[in-house]
Amino acid sequence: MSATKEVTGTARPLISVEKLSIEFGQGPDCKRVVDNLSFTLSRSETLCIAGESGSGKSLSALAIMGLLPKMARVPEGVILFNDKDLLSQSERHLQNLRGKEIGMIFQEPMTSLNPTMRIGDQMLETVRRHRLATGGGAQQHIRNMLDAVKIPRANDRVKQYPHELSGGLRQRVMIAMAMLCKPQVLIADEPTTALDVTIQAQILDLVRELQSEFGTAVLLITHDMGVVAEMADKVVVMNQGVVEETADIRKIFTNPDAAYTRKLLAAVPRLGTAPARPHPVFGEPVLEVRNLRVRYPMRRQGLFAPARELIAVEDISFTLHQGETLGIVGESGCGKSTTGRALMNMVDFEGEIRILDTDIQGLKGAALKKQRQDIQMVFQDPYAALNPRKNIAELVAEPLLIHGRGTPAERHSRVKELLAQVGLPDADTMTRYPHQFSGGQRQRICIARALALNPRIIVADEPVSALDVSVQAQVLDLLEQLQQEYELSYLFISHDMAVVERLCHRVAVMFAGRILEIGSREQVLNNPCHAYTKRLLAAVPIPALDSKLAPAVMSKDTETVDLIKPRGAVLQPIRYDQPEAGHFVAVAV
Amino acid sequence: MPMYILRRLGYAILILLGVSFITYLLLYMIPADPARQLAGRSATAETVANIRAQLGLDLPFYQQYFNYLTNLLQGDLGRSYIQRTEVSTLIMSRIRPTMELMAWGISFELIIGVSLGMLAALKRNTAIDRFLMALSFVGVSSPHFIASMLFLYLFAVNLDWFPLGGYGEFQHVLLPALTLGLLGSGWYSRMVRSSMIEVLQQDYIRTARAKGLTRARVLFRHVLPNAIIPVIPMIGIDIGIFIGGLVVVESVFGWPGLGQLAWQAIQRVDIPVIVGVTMVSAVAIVIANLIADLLVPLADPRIALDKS
Amino acid sequence: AEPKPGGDIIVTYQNDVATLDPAIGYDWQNWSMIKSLFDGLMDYNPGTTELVLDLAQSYELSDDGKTYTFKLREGVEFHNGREMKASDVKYSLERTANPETQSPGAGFFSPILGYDAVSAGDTDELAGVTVIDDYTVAIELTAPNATFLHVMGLNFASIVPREAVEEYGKDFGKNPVGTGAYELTDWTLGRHLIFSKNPDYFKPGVPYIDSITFEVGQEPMVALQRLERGDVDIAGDGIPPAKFLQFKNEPQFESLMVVGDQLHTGYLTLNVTIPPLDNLKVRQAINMAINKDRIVRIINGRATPANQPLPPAMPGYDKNYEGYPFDPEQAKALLTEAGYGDGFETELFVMNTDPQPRIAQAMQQDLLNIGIKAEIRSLAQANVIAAGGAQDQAPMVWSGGMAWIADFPDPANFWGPILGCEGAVPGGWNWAWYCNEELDAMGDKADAMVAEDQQEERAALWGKIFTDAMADAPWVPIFNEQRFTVRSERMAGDESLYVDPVHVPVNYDYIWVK
Amino acid sequence: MAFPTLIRNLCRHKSVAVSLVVIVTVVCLAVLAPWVAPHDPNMQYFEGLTMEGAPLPPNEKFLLGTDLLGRDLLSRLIYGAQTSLIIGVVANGIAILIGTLVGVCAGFIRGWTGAVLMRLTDLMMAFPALLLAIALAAILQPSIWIVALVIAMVNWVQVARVIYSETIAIASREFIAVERTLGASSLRILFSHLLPHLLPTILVWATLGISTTVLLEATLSFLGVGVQPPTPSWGNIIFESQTYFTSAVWLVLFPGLAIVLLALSFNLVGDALRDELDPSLKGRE
Ligand SMILES: Nc1ncnc2c1ncn2[C@@H]1O[C@H](COP(=O)(O)OP(=O)(O)OP(=O)(O)O)[C@@H](O)[C@H]1O
Ligand SMILES: Nc1ncnc2c1ncn2[C@@H]1O[C@H](COP(=O)(O)OP(=O)(O)OP(=O)(O)O)[C@@H](O)[C@H]1O
Ligand SMILES: [Mg+2]
Ligand SMILES: [Mg+2]
Repeated sequence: MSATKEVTGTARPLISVEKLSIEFGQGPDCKRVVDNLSFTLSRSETLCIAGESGSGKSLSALAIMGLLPKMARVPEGVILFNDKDLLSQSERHLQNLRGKEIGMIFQEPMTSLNPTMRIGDQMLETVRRHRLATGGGAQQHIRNMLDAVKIPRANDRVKQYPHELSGGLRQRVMIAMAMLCKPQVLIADEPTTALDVTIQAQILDLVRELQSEFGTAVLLITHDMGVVAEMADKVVVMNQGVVEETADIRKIFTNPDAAYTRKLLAAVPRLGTAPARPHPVFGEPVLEVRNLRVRYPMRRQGLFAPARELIAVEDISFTLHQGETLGIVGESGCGKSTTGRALMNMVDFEGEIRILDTDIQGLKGAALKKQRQDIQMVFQDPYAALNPRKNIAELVAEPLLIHGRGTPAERHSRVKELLAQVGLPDADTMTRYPHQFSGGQRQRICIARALALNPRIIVADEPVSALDVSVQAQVLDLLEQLQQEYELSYLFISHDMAVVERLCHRVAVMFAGRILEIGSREQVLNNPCHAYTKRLLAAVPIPALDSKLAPAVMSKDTETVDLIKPRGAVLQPIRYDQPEAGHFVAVAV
Repeated sequence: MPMYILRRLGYAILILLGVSFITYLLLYMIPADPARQLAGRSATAETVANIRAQLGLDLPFYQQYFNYLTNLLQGDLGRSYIQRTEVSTLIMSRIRPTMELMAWGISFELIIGVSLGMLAALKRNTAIDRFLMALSFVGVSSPHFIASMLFLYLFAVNLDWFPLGGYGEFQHVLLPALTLGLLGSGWYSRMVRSSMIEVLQQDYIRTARAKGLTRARVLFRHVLPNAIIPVIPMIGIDIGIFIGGLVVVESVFGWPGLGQLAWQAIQRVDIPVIVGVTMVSAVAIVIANLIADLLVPLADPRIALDKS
Repeated sequence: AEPKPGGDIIVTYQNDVATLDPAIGYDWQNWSMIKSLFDGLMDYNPGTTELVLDLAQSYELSDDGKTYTFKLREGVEFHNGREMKASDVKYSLERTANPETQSPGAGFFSPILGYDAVSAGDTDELAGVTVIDDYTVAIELTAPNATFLHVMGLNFASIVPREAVEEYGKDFGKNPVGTGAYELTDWTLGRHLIFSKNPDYFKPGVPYIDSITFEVGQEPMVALQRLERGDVDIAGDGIPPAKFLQFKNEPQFESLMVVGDQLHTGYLTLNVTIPPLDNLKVRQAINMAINKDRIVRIINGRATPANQPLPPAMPGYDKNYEGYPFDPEQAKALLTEAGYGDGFETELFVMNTDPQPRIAQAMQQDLLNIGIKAEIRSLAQANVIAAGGAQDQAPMVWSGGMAWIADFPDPANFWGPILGCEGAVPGGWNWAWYCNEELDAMGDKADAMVAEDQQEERAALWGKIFTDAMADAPWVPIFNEQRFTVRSERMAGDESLYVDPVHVPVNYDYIWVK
Repeated sequence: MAFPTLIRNLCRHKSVAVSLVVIVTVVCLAVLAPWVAPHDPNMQYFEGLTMEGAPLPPNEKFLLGTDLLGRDLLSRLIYGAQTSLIIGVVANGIAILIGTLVGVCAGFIRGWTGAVLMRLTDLMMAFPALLLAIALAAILQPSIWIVALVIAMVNWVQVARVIYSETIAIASREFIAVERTLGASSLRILFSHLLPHLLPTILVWATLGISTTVLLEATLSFLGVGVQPPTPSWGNIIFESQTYFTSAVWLVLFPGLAIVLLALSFNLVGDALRDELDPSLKGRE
């Protein structure tokens, strides 16, 4: 693999972007979101564009594709591809390039596939459009490509619709689709942000493999410095539309010029580098979960087929003490969010959940309302969790209003204070609406809302996944500070092991609805006992040079467990070993 | 899936029972004496009473309705008071033309509505968009009689493009179906416009373009199938309104369909025919809704049948 | 010109033909169609109101004036090929009279002896009808009746073959078999009917036309348009009000239009049992308040103002009667006299098709002029009829669209059901609920005058009955409407055939194609 | 948002400003009819018809011409605005209200209440609306209010169906579930979160419903069960004279224009209102 990774600096660049600027709006409203961007990309090379959220990374990529939104203008700059300026090409010409010479993988695997079209048909379209093959040959070509991205049972997959695939599979389909014509350039816009580390590792590996096989030049956009370290030959660091620094990967990590780059790197949490903290003595248990089970009813497959259900959470138990943070990690779909939703009484569950000594099963009316003040949740998808028709002031004040706290003026000042706490102090924040914020800002708004009632417990479901590292650090600081101030307890759900390490006192590893390992941070992260935990930790990309992941770890497909069972199926209970005090590890059965 | 259809059919039967009951009750309460109508103006009171007894109109309401239902189950819809013919014969003789006109009319409605809606969405916030949306308004606001007459005068009399009414060949169905299509398309073009705008903003449209697909391909293979989904249930909702327009258009164009039959029956208070036609259109509406509900999961694989 | 045989014509109608069963058909659309398919003992000279023999070759009236003995034509065949006999006459009359048939014309046979028993359902046979031999039938009445021969000219007295009626049962009306000039060869429901010439028709040379296609479901406005193009020969529904002036004022169309009188009066009934219309002065006031000339103008002059119930073409019409003048001043004075100086509120029922609601509004305005506030109730025909037939519901009914067109040209037909006591019953047609036994008795007396030489006297007596009734003012006679038929240029035959007063609307047997 | 600001924002677009003027004018005309109408709407002028009884085209005395009885069309249109507003705005408004209520209840409460409501809606929908209206109006002696009621009873059905499915879609969105975790009551969720999202749909149906209800009233008049003559309404002026559209085009043209203009104005204002009230659209497109 490393043989093809040599940077051929002398080769003529495939793409060269020169002095590219992108603007929105007219006249005085004019907003320049990309300013004077230049870089080059050669065959087999990987260029990473890194930088904070909203710095113009995606737009630059779209400009290359000729897919900028209608409102956007390019006042100056050229994009040379094979010595032709893409910006002045006709739409027809660009259509011939797109998909064939330049492929793109989009940021959102969930929404980037046409929901009403079969996977196979969506891929076939590209094949037909660029006349790669016809008839059976086309089908074969698609299957080959699906095999190449390691999608098992490709023959069945082509007949499926996107919603029937998991996020990881969808992203792989996207990659396969982009690679169908073996394009000279592959643009990957945050291809793994939405995925958990094991799948992320697999996908990065895949991109590299394809690159070596076809000699593709890769333009990788990410804000994850770990990924940068893992993949890049060259790095462009952007901040607020301007390039802070363009340099070789080695230079970036060893001797960055720009202050911004340094700041960025400093903020990156690194697994295993969190300072050892004294394990504080915790107060009362505030949350006790015993044998929690959640099952989602599934659709029958036929008239006489048995009723089925999806097992989302199976027989988990844990305790959360006052002032403690319990991290839950695990791959996508393992039941992390469902656990949180059960605690919020949002799904039907079996088992016992006691919050501040109150059993919440079947709680109704005033009692439920009262209990809501003690536990709040920051939801995984902040955009979906915010009513798009309310402005931020209304949204954050909502819980205060519901529980009748304070006068309007008091509420107003409380909202202001909360927003300042989460780092959104701007005066106009309060009157704007959710869609006018970036993903990271929305996440902070959700945090502010969850804090509004001064709850005792906060369930935080991936609260920092959409944030770039500097903001992420800021939010984590905030969470820690609040915990110290108010003795808050957190249930912290994340797939970022480094973040978990930094914030949590104890960690639970979930897999297929069960807890496989639970113990203190040190016990689980430094002394993992379960094979799955070990694999998970191995898949974390390290934001440092020469620390590439071992391919063996990554290429192994995560074993899949069929979670769909006939209704009422009883699963074998899991047994735990206790290697040390407070450290429980599931025993394989 | 079969379970779902069975359940829906069960509902459909209940609904039809309800419709028959309400229709019968309403018409029972209308002040007009069918026996009188039959007996004619020179009849004596005894003759009228005699006829009333023959028709079973002297029975209490529930018994009349029960008789009606029993007959209905045997396929007997009664006899027209005016035409003195089996209502089922009258309906059967007219059902085919009506189905033809409906099929064409709804097709035109959809074709016109969808294409204008698409055009408006693509040209949104331009003069074309505003013009098309105003036009859709004029369409739904136009009285069918005047619009039909206007088209007839314009296209059949003055321009001689179409025959002046009549039934039989394709050229005959064109103008009435186009009239229905044009007038009814406004609802659809508005819906299509807004759902198109929604779909155009979706990420997967950008993906499709990134594959190098031509504009036409993106539009017809990616945008349209997704934009059309919210329109499908609308067909079920619209069909009742459509039937209302059908009645008038059939009369103007001399189309030998159920609409004319209904109109004449209403004007002459021919109760058995009114009940019969009502039942038939209720069946049509129920079927249209069922089909629409079955089509939605076909158009949108994300939607499961029995969830709704 | 001499009538020319041959040719196929197209006649359009809006409504599908209800039925062609002569015992049942009773609207102006199927009236003359049935006359073309069937024959009765009596008929009228084409285009006139002169009663003539038809299937009867001759008749004799007994001295007591109660028994008619008809001699039938020999060799007349039904469309099914069987010869028509006296037993068919008996069967046909009994069929109409039988309540099972639900004939709207059964009541016309009430003068026949034994009708009451049949009507009550006690027997199927009319005692008064006797078959003497195959070609002779005698009909005995309960009392002498001057209108009886007219009754025998009604469609309801058409002769039908028993075997065909029994074969088709209730659907005989869709499969008519008669002795008439045409036979029905095709009826596609909702689309068209085809009448073909009966080659064996007993009247030599008649009919002239080979086949008539009645296209139904045709909107009248469109039908006229097609007629202009020559696609259609007769627009059966006539000229819709909206098209009338256009037709009348353009010479090219005017020649296509035929105008004729009909035995029709449009009237406003004043319910003499509902206060304050039970007050004679009020009714007289109303009679004087309504401006009939203006109403005639509103309908584009398609009628002549009327002052008495009988239309001018009817025997007994009193040319010298002046009626109530249009005089709002005096009307107001009368109202004041009656104690309604400030007017009152009442209701005016009207059928809801153009131009009836307009006419009602014109009357409404005239009534308002003298202080009467009449609220209009514009309803479907059946509902108006139902309201008129209930004693306490409709103070005033404008009869337009439902008005009395005489079944036969005799004044008696204008009295009983609509002004006599027999009609003033629940469900009856005497919407004025006017019952004057004295005048009824006079009518009975007049109808007993059956002798040939008494007819003039009889007519005069009837005339007096009507003018006397007008003294009680149960009606406001408004106008006598004319009839307009439009036919294509190639249609020929005397104009009167196109507005035949009896074969309403067109006498299909005698018209021909140029 | 304060009302004056709202109006000012709405008026930014010329077409919306014009629409507002149209609506206000129509309402004023209707209310002030006795003072602004040049003639008595029910006065059948002798000189309002030609000697042959034809209506007069627009002229000096009768600005929009006369109708078939020689009445002044302009005055009838002005008075007719009263009826048409009652039908198009009040009756239609009630229909929308009922439809929204039923749809929201069925979609939000679900359970058997929802099932019963939806089956009822299905039943009503299977019913030819025209027939229902005719029968109801025939049984309950026609008057403007009865007609309005009948129209409302007939027209809510489609709205209920549409709102129902929309409600289900919105109620299953995450932010509604989240709202519950904040402790919000169902009523609060309904009024504060659900209804604002239904507003665009409601507005579209409400504005489209104006012209259709006005015409439905006219159909009822035509069948003899609507508003009784001589009370004018835009719809029945059209229907009375619809067969005359070749010989007296003004009799259908002017009332037709009035209906379309009013409906279109409501629609434009409705659209603008929706955009104004829906902040999630701001800065989009
Ligand atoms: N349609 C638009 N109209 C106005 N501004 C826009 C539009 N799309 C993007 N922007 C602005 O352009 C800037 C750059 O956006 P871009 O999507 O390229 O950011 P990014 O670097 O990809 O961020 P992220 O890491 O969050 O994806 C942002 O500030 C964004 O607010
Ligand atoms: N409403 C639902 N109906 C049916 N199945 C569901 C539902 N919500 C979640 N699931 C399924 O339950 C399982 C657990 O989902 P959950 O959202 O808890 O996963 P997660 O661990 O939070 O994953 P991620 O990291 O992707 O957020 C998954 O298989 C998911 O597909
Ligand atoms: Mg981006
Ligand atoms: Mg989750």
